[in-house]
Amino acid sequence: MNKVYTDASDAIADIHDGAVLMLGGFGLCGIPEHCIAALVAKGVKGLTCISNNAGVDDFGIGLMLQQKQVKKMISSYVGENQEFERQLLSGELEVELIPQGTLALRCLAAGYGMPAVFTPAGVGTEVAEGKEVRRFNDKEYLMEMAFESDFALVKAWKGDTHGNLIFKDTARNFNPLMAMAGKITIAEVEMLVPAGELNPNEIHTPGIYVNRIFEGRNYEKRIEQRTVRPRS
Amino acid sequence: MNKVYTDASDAIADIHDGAVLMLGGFGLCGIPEHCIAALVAKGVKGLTCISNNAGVDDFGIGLMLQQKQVKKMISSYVGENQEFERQLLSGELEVELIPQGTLALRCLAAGYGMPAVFTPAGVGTEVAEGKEVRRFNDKEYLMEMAFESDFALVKAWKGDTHGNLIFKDTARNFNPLMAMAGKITIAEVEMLVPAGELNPNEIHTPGIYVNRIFEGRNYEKRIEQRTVRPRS
Amino acid sequence: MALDKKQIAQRIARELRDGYYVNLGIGIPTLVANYIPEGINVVLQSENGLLGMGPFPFEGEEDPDLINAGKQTITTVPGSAFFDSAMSFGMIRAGRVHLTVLGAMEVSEQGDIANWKIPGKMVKGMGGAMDLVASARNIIVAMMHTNPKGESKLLPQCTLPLTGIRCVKKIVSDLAVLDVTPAGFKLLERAPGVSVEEIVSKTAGKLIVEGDIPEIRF
Amino acid sequence: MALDKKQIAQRIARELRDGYYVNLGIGIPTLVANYIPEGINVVLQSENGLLGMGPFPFEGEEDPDLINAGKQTITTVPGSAFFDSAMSFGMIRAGRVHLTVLGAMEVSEQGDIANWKIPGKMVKGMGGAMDLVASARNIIVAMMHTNPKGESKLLPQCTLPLTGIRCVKKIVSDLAVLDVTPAGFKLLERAPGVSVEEIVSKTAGKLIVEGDIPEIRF
Repeated sequence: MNKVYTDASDAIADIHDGAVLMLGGFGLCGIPEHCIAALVAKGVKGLTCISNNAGVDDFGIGLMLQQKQVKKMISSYVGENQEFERQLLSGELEVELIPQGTLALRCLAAGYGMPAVFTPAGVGTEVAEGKEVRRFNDKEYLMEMAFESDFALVKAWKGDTHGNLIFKDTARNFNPLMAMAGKITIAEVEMLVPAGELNPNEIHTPGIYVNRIFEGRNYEKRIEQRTVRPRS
Repeated sequence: MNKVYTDASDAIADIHDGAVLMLGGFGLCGIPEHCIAALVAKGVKGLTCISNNAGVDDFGIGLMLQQKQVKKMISSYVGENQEFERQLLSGELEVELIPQGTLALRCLAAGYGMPAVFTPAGVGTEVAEGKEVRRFNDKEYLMEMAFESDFALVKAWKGDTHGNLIFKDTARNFNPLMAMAGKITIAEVEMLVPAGELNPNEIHTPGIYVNRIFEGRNYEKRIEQRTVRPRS
Repeated sequence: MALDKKQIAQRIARELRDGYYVNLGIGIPTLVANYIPEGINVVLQSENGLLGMGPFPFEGEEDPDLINAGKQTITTVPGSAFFDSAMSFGMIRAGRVHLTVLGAMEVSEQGDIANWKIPGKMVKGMGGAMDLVASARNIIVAMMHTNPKGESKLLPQCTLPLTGIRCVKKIVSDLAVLDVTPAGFKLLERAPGVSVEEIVSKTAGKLIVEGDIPEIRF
Repeated sequence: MALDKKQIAQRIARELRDGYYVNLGIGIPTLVANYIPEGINVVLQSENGLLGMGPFPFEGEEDPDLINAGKQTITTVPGSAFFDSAMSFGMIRAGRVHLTVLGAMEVSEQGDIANWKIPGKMVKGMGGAMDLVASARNIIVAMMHTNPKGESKLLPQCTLPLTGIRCVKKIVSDLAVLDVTPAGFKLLERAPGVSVEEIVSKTAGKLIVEGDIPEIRF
């Protein structure tokens, strides 16, 4: 039952052209940067990427867009990068925009074995088109379907050899949800420790959800919007 | 914005006859024992209790049953106590038995603002009677409704003055779910610390879900099935 | 004189009550955090997974793992908690967040809001806005009363694709404070020196003006 | 000779594969943990919120906060994790638990199972059983082949209120190992010294016997 892989290229070796991927992260925060680099190196094409955002031109999913590896993005907010916009306008790239909470809920549904969920987000808007609308207690909800994906790529702060994961700060975001939702979940971590070293009460993602894990080195963790205040 | 109450009787003072309560715990593990004692002392009647179990004759919800304070139990497994059985057979007590996972999911639904959820548990059984059955991907599911309750009474290991909670081991069980689900959530904790002393990455229930918190003293934490192995 | 962005934020901050959990959108709403009245404690929710958002960090103390929903580096305050995106929108959907403040391109007299898409322009996405407007208990819109062309943004019906329907409760614009009522926009206060007539002329949707309309005082 | 409870557990343990996550019910299923084959690592899930359940504690080391789904005091093994009941049944429902072993009062030839309620007797509840049988990928039932009156528990149709339908994949009884197939119960192995005829006579549901049926060896 060895879940530990040597590195990203080892862990993603069987990701194939046309695969449906989930990628954790919010903006550039908590993204699986080593998995992305390995996917770029591998040159796999025609990917569908479920991810809240699409990176920037030269980091995150933007790197895969540069190599024209992505066929379709399913995201809540995109367009922090030029190449994305170019491909979208030229019709090379398909984009499905969905509300952020709906994105989260569809991951949760997959991870918890719920085929569909109800959310009020998007009622009365174009997001509701083609979806079942249902009224409960005088409020309308859309029925949204659980995601189906081939691989989930997530980034955690610490992990152990059983695949248990702990996230740090807002780098948690979609990562634990996607970890639960992937058919095969690949986790990259800043620190990989032997089973037993993590406090079982502090684990965010139990190892049952994680199929492969590796320790990434030299994380860049780029900051997208560096904002500071003056020292008084 | 003071959420801190001096003790259980203070925290539960406005729980009224006929209220719908959620009580955390699994068996006697992680039950809000101080809140239960205060409810017994207050003598409030006609309660509906949503709780996975119903305690034993002289501990947990069993203490409320002794005082005939409970009108209805909504649980997955009951009957570890004689008085419960007597009241049930005599018709004094109404019991609704629901699958344990459904109990958890209906709490989650309430806590996450989802009016209803789908689960396969109970399809083809008497649990399905009167419920909507729906097929997704060749599998049938029951539609189960979010719980509505007046108060949730939960027990945590540590808490802070903002209402953030950390649970210990399997005493977690339904507690964080019910904490999210209650209209008013009352948390009793073994250790109450000032805001800022808990690691924000280790919090299981964010304080937004907790309306009142108090530190309980001298927890009994009775063991229901003491099982041990011989020292070799 | 019309309010500037800081004054709009300052006026909205008066709607805060002690113990509120508040979600502040990008732009003017973010500034509200700078004007929280004394003696009032509010907890800021950032929908990317934080309760207890603090101010921007001092230079050199930025942490790439700690950002807000606008992707800006931030800090936490004592008593904060991190969680995943499902729980974050779960607490919003369940009505645990008392107040959401966000910007808008258009608001209709029914309380519909449009703030995510302009046909023909690059669409970046709705982010969490559709979830917030569909779920929040109380929504205040912070915006200019008119667009750069001078056209009213308070309309009988929104013309742009909707973000949500029948959800906006109050608007604080550069010219006025208005409630959204079943009968239309109700004028509550006007910016110092701005006449009721000007507000009437710049409000395309149905506007209710009853009695004397006080000026906002700072 | 019919298998005793320990031997039933021992036989079931051979179905374990390296890396399996397993949920063991109360009674005979619990004993399976004592017979995990060498070289095979499995992780035990307890549906009250634990992955990585260990053996009972030594006397004096019981922790009231650490119990299994049978409410017994237990321990954890290195690499364990605690979670709430929603996640616990979530991972079961999502098929992440490879194998569930539980007891039964009756199993039908379609794989229906009844194990929670006897009309006229005090009903204690289904606990997590309905969730487990409706969700688990693979379900093995551990039970006696007949009830105390000598009546078969492997039936054409269950007579007791159902726990779940079309879910049982395999049965290990005191007399035999059987698969539940679309065509009925298929006899795979027999207890040492138990004849095929005896199994046939004690199986009320449709039973498929093809070729030589080997004895279970320990």
